[in-house]
Amino acid sequence: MGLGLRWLNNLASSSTIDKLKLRKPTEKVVYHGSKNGFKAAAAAGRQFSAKSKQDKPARQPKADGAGKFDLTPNDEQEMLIEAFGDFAQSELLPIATKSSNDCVTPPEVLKASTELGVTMIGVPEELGGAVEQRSAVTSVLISEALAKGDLGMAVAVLAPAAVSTAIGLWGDADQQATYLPEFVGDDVPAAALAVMEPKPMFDPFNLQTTATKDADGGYTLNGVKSLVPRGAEAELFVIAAELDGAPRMFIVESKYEGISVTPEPAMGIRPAATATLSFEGTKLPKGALLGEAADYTEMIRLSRIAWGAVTAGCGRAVQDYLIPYVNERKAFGEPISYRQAVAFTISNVAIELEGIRLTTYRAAALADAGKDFSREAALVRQLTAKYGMQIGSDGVQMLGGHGYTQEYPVERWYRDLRAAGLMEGVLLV
Amino acid sequence: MGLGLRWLNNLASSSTIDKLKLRKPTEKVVYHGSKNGFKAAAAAGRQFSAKSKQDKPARQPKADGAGKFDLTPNDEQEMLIEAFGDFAQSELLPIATKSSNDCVTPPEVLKASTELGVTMIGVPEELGGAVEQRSAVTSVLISEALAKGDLGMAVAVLAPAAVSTAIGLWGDADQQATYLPEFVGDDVPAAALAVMEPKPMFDPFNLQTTATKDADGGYTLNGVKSLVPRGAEAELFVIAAELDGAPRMFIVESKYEGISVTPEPAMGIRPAATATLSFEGTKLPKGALLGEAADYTEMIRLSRIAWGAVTAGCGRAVQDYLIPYVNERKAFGEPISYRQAVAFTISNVAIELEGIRLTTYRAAALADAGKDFSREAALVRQLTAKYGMQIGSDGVQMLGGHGYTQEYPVERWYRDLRAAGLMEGVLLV
Amino acid sequence: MAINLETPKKFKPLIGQAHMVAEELLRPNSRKYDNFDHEYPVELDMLRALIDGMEEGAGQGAGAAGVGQADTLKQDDTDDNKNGTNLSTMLSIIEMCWGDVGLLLTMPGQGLGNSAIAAVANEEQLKRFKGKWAAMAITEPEAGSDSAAIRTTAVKDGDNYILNGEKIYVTSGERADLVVVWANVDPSAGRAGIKSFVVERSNPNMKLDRLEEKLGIRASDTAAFILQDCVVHKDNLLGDPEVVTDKGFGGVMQTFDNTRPLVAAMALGVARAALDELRTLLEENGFEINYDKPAAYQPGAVAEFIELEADWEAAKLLTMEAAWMADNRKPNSVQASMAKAKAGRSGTDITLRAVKLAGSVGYSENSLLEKWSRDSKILDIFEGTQQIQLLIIARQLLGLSSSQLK
Amino acid sequence: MAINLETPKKFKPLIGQAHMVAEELLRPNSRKYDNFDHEYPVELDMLRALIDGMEEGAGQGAGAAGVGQADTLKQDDTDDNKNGTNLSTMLSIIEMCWGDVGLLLTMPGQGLGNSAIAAVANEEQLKRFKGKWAAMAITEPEAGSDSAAIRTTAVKDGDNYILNGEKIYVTSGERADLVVVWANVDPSAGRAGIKSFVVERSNPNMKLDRLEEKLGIRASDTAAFILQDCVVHKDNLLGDPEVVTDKGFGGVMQTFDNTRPLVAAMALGVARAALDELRTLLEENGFEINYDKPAAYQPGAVAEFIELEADWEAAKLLTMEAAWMADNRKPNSVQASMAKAKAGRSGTDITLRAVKLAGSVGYSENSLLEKWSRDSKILDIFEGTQQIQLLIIARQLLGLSSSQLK
Repeated sequence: MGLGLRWLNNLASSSTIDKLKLRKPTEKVVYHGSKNGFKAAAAAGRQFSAKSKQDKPARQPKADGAGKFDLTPNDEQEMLIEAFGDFAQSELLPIATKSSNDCVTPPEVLKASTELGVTMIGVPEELGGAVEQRSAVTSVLISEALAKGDLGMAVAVLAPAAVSTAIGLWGDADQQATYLPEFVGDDVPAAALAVMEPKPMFDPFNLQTTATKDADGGYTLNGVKSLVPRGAEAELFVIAAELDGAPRMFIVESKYEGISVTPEPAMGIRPAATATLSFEGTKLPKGALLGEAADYTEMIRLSRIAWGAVTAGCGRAVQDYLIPYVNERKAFGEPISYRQAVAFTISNVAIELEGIRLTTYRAAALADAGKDFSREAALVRQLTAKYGMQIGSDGVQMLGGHGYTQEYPVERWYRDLRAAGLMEGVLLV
Repeated sequence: MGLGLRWLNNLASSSTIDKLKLRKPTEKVVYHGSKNGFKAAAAAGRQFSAKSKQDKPARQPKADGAGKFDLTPNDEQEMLIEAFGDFAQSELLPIATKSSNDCVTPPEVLKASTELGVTMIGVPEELGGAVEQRSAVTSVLISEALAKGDLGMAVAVLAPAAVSTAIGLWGDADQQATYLPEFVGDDVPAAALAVMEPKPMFDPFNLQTTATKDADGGYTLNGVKSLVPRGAEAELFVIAAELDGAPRMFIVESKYEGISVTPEPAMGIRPAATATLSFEGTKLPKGALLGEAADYTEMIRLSRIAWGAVTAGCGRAVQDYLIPYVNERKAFGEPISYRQAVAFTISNVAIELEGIRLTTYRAAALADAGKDFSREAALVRQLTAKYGMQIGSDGVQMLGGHGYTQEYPVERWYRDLRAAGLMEGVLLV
Repeated sequence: MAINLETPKKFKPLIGQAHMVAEELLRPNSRKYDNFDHEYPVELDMLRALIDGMEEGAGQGAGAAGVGQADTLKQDDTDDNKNGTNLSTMLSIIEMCWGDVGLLLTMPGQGLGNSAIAAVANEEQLKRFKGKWAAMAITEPEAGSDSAAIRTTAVKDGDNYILNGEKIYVTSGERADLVVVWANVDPSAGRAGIKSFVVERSNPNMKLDRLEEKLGIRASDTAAFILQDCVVHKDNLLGDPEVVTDKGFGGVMQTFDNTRPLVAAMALGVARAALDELRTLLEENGFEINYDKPAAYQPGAVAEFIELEADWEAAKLLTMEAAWMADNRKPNSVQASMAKAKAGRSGTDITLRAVKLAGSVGYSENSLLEKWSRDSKILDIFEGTQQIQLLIIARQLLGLSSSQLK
Repeated sequence: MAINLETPKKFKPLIGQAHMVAEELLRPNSRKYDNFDHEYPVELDMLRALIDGMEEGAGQGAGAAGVGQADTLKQDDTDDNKNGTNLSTMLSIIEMCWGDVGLLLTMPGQGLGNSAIAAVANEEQLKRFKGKWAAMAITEPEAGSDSAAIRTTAVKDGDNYILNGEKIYVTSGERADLVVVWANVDPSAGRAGIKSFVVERSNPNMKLDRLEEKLGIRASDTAAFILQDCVVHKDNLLGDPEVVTDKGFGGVMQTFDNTRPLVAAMALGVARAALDELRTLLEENGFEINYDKPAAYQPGAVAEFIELEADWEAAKLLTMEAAWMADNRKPNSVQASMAKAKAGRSGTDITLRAVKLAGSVGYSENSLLEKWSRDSKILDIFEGTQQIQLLIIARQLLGLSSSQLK
């Protein structure tokens, strides 16, 4: 396994790396990388037009295990955890309240995340991608690290990566050549993977948004997508729509006719600037259909794992915040942590959080190993919905009245953690 | 409202009343009763043959409320609570472990319960019944009081009452004249209301047991009933079976051909001597069909309320046992009740138990008022299944290793409380 | 006379009116006043007039003010079983909070301070403060749920008391006419020294420090005050001025016993709103709620709906029980805390799970579901957190002191 | 090298064997030995021979005996990541308890005392006690979860110790060859004085007082002993005979860190049995388990099944993590307790809800579901209750002492 040369180049010239004091670990990885050899990256082009045509789509090889149980990230993963973790703590966390109230992630944050190569992770190396091997686990680790800083901004940052990952995984040669180079350049487009619809008890396998095949081989898209991150500024979408009775993915550029966007602020993940996207007779070109029918199912599963990952990250923020708080906060003359009801809440937060984390890792590792992970993805979703929210609610409860005010971060985590367990799409590992 | 003269007569000559020191409160009720006037009771007969033919079935008038919220039992109810409560504490509780291990309720216990008139509650007064007005609430109170002593023996004691109540509520004049007099005499038959079938995820509205109409106007019954209390000794059953696609009730005497009984001991309620009942081409006479199709639905609802009532009673036994135990039991030098985890468990037992109790009362009172109680019966069932078991499990947990042994009653309550929330039929209020 | 847990017939008109007010006046303003930087909700002034009229007419409270000492004056029951103002107020509050709990909390004249006044004021005070809107100031930055740890002091100075201290989480603190401030007249006496004082909002030495930006109930203002040599006339002390061991604090607790079922009712109202909305969404989307069918055969969403409804039902009946006991002057401290604990946690659970089931409809601001899931959380915190309620219940059931069960 | 949470390839033969043993030998005897008054399960002797063979062959334990100090001797890993005996034992135990946890607990030679010996015995002792079946005697009538409150005393007398005291809940106490008895050599030193002694079962002064009649795990005998001037040679003291403050008790805790994941594994095995049975029943009755469809659209029974399975999955991975950390000599006290807490409570919850869903099939003795729901409960109690686990976790995460967080 090795990191893409292009990505290291990117990093080396980035200001973020110095700010985060990441030069040392990065150089260590570069050393390892050179031992193992780098591969050259394809050139990048702009304007969503195929430049370097390939015969067949590029696919990242998947990581393979040694058949042993192991919870240790490899060197590259450790560096990525450190890089994105430091970024999240130093760049996201301090502005989280303001970003939530403003419903926006600042451009400089998005730019810095691009410099860190967030959208390059899912791109095959031949096309300039970041890592040699496809690894859902690596994406999980990055998502977790980002969400520990702020879940809403993590969604904003990761939204384009979901699109590049989707095209990397399921795009044909044309689609890859057209779109992927944009995600490895300096000016990565805002992009989003939109599955949700404004339908209660939403079922991603029973969509209201439809695509019909046109005589010219293209498609006509009709329907509404809900809670699309960065919907207003995004230039590119992967849209879930039903075609011939089956849910499928379509690549949709924002410049196509018949697309309208309305801001749709929500309870949480507000820095993701969620919006409603309406398609009224939107014409899609011939090559817009992304992947096979089975790929759609895989996408939903990978997405649920991704929501597990950000829940693990945000939940960890809650746990790490609560521990010193309950030790310092006094009531009845003693730290409230001396009370079993408080202490056991901490224990249970830790238990269920670790359960979410491990289950998410397992599902992602199974995906990387090319094994069936339908069961595991479902279990991640279940745990995320139940215990993710429980952790968010406990966070507020432990702080009592304080927890209900914006002076403390727990009210935000309460709002953000409700997203996990109900969202479909948006993120991908 | 007033108590039936016959019942008071029964009581006055009973030895149980003196043993339980109930003569005083009973006489108070007699005094009230005589102020309000008693009605004469019909004569009792034996051998399930109609003696005193009536033109139309007798129905107990229902209790009506004054339109005010009220949680106070009336005088009669208070006396019944006291009578059955004392009986449960002095006669059931002390022999509960042995009865559970032997899978039997001693005959003298069953006889004493008959003397207390348990099977007379649901019988209209014209037919010798106990109370002037039909009251599901009164049945709830009695069931609760009995189950506080022992749930398994409560089921054994209440099983014939479910049959007399069913026939009292839904029987036609012939059925009432044939069967009800048996339930107000001295030698009340063992009887059971059998709905359950040995089918996982059992749905009482989708029965495997079938009745087909014969040319002679009778019915042929086929199928298997599960967990029938006192199945081996019962002389009379009300059996749930599907007729023409709808679930219905049938009166079945044990002497009919083609009935076989196998003991079916279970996790709990073992003193009820549960059995499997098989019907192979069992011929039922013309008059066997009990009630209308809608009555079946009402029966299921009333039965779920009854299980709520016994859960409230048994849960109360747990609570009352735990409170002194955790105050006396010491660990780390102090009573374990000083620990929040223990104390809060007690609080939550009390909260959820009171929730079950009040919800059960409300559902029963609605039934008495002749109002729709489908929603309320469903909510009782939900709470019973969830929190009833939680209370049973907490009971063992609070005693730790002790709780796991038969030296303490909590292991029995754990086993018994699992019945509530899964059983259908058997009991009726 | 019979066991009956239905809404009393005589309260039905009042409750119907409350529901109409909620539907016509509160709900339509819910989203508008959910912003941080809104003005005072002017619609409420009209409502105040309306509610005053309702109370005159029905003799039962629709807000928090009605409960307490003065209740039984309005009793028209002649038999032993009273259905009084505690019950009617609690039931009305469910309806109002079905409309909007934030707006209810900032209802002019219906502050928690009004409850305190109603509970312990003397005749003269009752008259003098009649018609005024009174907020309640208990919590301090370092105290949290620990009401006994109040550090605000009140020092006797001739006919006056001089108050010094800091108060936070004063609901309607900015808007009310009066603030009932809890302070200790004799810190050496511990909790026995805690008394409540009615302070005019206009008192210049009770300075508004800030307004909180909150997770929910944003229509209601939550103020922090600093009292600096704040002079209050001794006639504004509520209850007995003497420091009698464990008596002063009893008054505090008495207020709580009366107000906890009301906060429970608030949680019930918000949760009912979410359940009603969820039911509508389920039915509109082809789910049938069949109460007879076993949960195993229901669609998961319906099974979950019934599970939530069951918790709601238990919480509601516990709350009715607590209010009914208060009406009948039965000691209801355990029941009041059981109601608050169950309604508080169920309210949060129900509203959050309604959001989850409703998906993006629930999570976005396009419906009120997400707002209710934010509003509900405070109801498991203020007037004693979940944990405090469980402590109160356990101490009473187990017969333990606060030093034994901490 | 990659993050991977699957069963290690090299353990698959062992686990497969364990599953076969469970299916062919344990399950068929489950109901038979669930009676109170059964004889010693003779089938187990054959099993003992079989397991001894398996262990010789695979170099990994299938029972509780294998974990602890001696583990790494068997390590055949050459890289940094060890998958050793803790992990393999834990995974085998899941399979065995899928068969029958009561029978596993009474497996000859696989007592918890064997774990204690493996963890702290010296070479000579390891050799001397090899092949013996050792039970563990910690609990006393008044102590419960409070291991530190052990009152049994061991008084040095020349080359011997004289033990006096009472022990309860000794699993396999009647049947084992040895009993590891915990006693205090210096009560004045508190928990530091606690040492463990290997007592021959045949010692006449360790008298069997009674066998418990239990809710579940009835195949296993649970004994109570009275030690009256019970003489034990000093060479039978395990670990350091010196009383060093907080050291002796550390040995106790070390044993627990190793055995907690094993008890968690027992809970996982029983729960897996219930889940497998429930899945079969669901599928036989026309329910389809579709992992992709949202829970809202699944039948309630399926939604509940997936909910239970998710808790099981979390508990299993927590347990694997704890065992893997032990294999890799990482301090795993928090993880061991998290595994035990989650597996213990989930095991009870899963088995009880499986009974509920299965109706009379679950509740009657016609299936094993009801038995599993009785068996599982002990696994949330022994080797430290749920509450003790939460205490251990909280103390470590919060950095609190046992006097701060009691």
